Amino acid sequence: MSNEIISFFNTFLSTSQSEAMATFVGIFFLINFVIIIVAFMTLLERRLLGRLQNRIGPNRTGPNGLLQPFADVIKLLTKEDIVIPAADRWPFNIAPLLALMPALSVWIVIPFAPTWILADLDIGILFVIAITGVSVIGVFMSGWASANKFALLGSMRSVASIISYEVPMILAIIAVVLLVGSMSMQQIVLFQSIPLVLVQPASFVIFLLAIVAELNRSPFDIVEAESEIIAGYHTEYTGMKFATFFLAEYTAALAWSAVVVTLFLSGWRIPFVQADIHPFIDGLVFLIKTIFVFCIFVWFRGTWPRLRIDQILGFSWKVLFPIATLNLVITAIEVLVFNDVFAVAEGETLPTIALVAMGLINIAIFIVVGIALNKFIKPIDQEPQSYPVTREGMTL
Amino acid sequence: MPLNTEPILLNLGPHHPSTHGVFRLRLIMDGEIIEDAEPVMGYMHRGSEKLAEERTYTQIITLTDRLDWLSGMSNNLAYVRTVEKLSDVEVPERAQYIRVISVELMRIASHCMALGFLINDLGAFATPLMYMFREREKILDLLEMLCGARITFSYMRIGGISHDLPEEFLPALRDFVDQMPKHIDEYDELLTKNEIIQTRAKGQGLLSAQNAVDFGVTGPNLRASGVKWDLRKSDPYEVYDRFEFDIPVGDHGDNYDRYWVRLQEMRESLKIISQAMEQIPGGLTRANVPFFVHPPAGEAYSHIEAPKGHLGFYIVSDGTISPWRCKIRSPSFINLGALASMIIGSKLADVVVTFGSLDTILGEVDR
Amino acid sequence: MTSFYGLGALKGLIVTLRYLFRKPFTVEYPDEKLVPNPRFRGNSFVWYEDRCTGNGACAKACPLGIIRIVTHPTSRPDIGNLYAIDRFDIDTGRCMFCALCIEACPYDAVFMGNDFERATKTRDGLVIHKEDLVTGAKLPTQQFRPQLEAMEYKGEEELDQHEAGRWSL
Amino acid sequence: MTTALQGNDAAQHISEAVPQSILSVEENLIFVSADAIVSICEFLKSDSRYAFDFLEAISAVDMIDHFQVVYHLLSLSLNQTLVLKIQLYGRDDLSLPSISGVWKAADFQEREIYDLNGITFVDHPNMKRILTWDGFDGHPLRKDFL
Repeated sequence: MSNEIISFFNTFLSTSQSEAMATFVGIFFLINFVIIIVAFMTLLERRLLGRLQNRIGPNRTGPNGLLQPFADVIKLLTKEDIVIPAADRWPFNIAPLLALMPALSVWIVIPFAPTWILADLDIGILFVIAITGVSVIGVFMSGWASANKFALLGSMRSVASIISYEVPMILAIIAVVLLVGSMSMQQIVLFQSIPLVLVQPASFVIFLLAIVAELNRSPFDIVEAESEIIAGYHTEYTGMKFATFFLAEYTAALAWSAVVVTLFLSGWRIPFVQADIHPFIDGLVFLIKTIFVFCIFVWFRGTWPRLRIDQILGFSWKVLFPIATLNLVITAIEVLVFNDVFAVAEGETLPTIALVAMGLINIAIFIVVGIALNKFIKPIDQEPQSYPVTREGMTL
Repeated sequence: MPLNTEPILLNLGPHHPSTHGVFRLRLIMDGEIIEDAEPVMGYMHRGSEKLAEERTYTQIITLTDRLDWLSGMSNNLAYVRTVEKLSDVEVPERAQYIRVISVELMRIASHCMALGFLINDLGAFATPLMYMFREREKILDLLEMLCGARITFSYMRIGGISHDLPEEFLPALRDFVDQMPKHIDEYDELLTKNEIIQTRAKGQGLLSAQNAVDFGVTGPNLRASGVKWDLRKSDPYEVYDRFEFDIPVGDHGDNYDRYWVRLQEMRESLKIISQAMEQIPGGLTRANVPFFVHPPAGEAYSHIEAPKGHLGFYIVSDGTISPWRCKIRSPSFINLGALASMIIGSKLADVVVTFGSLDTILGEVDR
Repeated sequence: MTSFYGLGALKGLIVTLRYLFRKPFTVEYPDEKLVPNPRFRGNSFVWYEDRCTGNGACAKACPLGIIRIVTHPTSRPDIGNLYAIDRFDIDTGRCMFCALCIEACPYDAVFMGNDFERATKTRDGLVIHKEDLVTGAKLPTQQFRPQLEAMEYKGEEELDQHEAGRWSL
Repeated sequence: MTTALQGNDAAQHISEAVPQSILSVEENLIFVSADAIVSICEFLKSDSRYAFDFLEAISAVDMIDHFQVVYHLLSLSLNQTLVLKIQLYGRDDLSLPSISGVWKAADFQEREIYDLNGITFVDHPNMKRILTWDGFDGHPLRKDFL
């Protein structure tokens, strides 16, 4: 896509200028596209939660409630922008932008179609990890600057949980990168003749749980646990600043869904169709897959209660981290052995039959690991207590 | 090098999503761990006891509706029983059966709300709450059929009930009693076996049996602590001695037991209702009591097993049409006394769960 | 432990998923209205002027004292001496719809109505005056009126004063 | 069924354990002296014939010339009840010994009585207003409070 735009600008600009213009145009379209999709994602989440809860959900604004996101935006724009006197003004005002920026930046390296990618970086997935790590600064800044104890608690929780969950997440990604042999997002998609979720089931589950925690969504939503710390780090934010946080949250949710699709669900590739048909259809397939992953998050949110902070951190370090490490070791051995067995030359990738075999081995191994782990988990049990109550008329 | 830290003071409430009303907890916290807690209440003090002193005995029934707004029928019953005890009124049998049915329906509705909000405090985004609201809605429809109102019933009268069952009530109740166990099974599937709820709620908010009795905790909270005490069995009022039902008792007195006991009590209440439907006799529903009751001078204390615990009324009469003193022993208020001892040492996230599992209604605490 | 750890949480997911394919329990209020039960204590009152003797039993029974009755003695050729009612105001802004006034009325003159859509912009607009009661729709509910239950009147059509009370006038 | 204990029998036992504490006895209730209330409660809680492990309610009643403080005791283990009454004459500076050391349930209820009826409980760990705010003028459940 970018080549066409560059050649369009080349007709009246120099090469370097037209490349810059093309980047600008690309970013402009991308941001607007993402934000509009995100706006409708909020509506989708509310409708879906409504149906999960046996109610209807917002449907009064426009046909089927389709104008609800715009109504929300207008409401939030017209609200008073309050900065409490005790707040630290500069960090307070910058924090929403710092939270939004990384979530939007991720989209630069997401491949929507074979040619539709803004920057096909060689280190695509590393870029994603690096840039999303920045978002925690925005959250922490807002919590500190709000001069509110609930906000402070929320942001402290956020830092703890995000740092903990980056470790298993990165280990899960490394297993994929090891298999693919490239960090480029486009290469990862091109590698997936069968979706990697079948080859790397453990990585997929760990990655999914880790990003749920990273996104502070249920069951790991301790950061903005409304029944404990009201709204967490954005308790003191109103109007458009709150909306920016809200937008950042959902943009990040959608961005991570897109990363899941890219890494594990074969990206823009249509299942069982090897050739790419048209960039538009590929993009649509990618979007549908992304929304599907997003719906899984909504489903989790609609079903599960929240864990406590120590349980969440314990889950990361005691369960996900060992399994991710084990998975990484197994994958490394598998890659070595299979490269030997199938005599893969330098620069080539494993054949599909090798991936299928690898997937079967992995699934078998992790079923065994799961059963073994289940043996170690002991139910929480205490000594039953009793009180000496003896009375007439009561059958004991 | 030791870190220089200091405890923070956190005011949980009065306006907080999980205080179920307006209630404040002053917490001294070391990070996320509670070091000291003090409940502060009274934000909803309406002076029901003072108001009762200038209303007639019948008019006070409308005040009792508003004590614990999730179980108006039970409050009505506790009050009219006290006045009946004071003025020695014999209640017709049919009225007693209808009272039992409506109070047990109310217990199911109240426990539905208690569990729904407990799970909401645990962090489920309102899904179990919505399901339980649906069941409560059906109960409220039934009670509306009975007395025309959904929250503030004012259905009981001194000497009976305000009017007899409508014709369509018993078939509708039968439908409900048949359907409800399926819904409870669904809660079981969705919640009871859920590992997240088990890890969150087990072993938290411990209340030992000794402490529970000492603090005067009653109702499901007492039974969850392992004390098999239920006024419906140990001091049967109305016609409770004619029904077969069990009293579910927890083992440990943690949040999970308080959840579990309530869920089981809903099943037991359904048992009582279906037995009462079979046994209900014909006849009058109201004794011959004047609208302006004049109990003789004296005093009476009587309590019933309300959904939250012992709801007692202590009425001192001076022989006029309004009581000299009407003291309400509200279960939520006294159950709250145990809260501070239950939450010290736990984490902030468990404070709201423990508070939710006590099932406190602030209208009853502040009166 | 017999079951696999985590299975309970996954079963919960299936419970909620089932609801995705069920009809919502809620109804959309202004488009679809639920019919209140015949005994429903609505937000309005029905009053039969000729049945009322102005004895003020309802005003005495009211816990909040929001019923205001002003009468003067007069006579009518067909009945004889009686009290004519000058004012009969019910301040529904303070009313809590306990129906004790209905219960207290010995002549079945006042009934609960089944209307529940009486929102106004001022508190004064919530006061029901005698004129509103006289001209208002006579749609009583069965609240504390066993005779209406006996005739299976469900509040669908207007009821005149001869049918409404226990003793025909 | 819960049995309401006869005042006479209980009064005799109490006066054996705590001399000069009983003022008078009615059918089911015992008037006791204010000074002895803590030792009476301790006796009733620990004695195996009574075992009143549960404090049902404490109420205060303004009788114009005096205040009555009524203790409703309940025994979960023996399923019986007893009512103790204390009469406090006068209207100003009323005080009673606190029984919150015997039953913790008394803590909140005594605070409520202090708040609404204006009876101070001596040796209470946290004697301050509970339902009205600090600095509230008067005690709402007194008959002279308007």
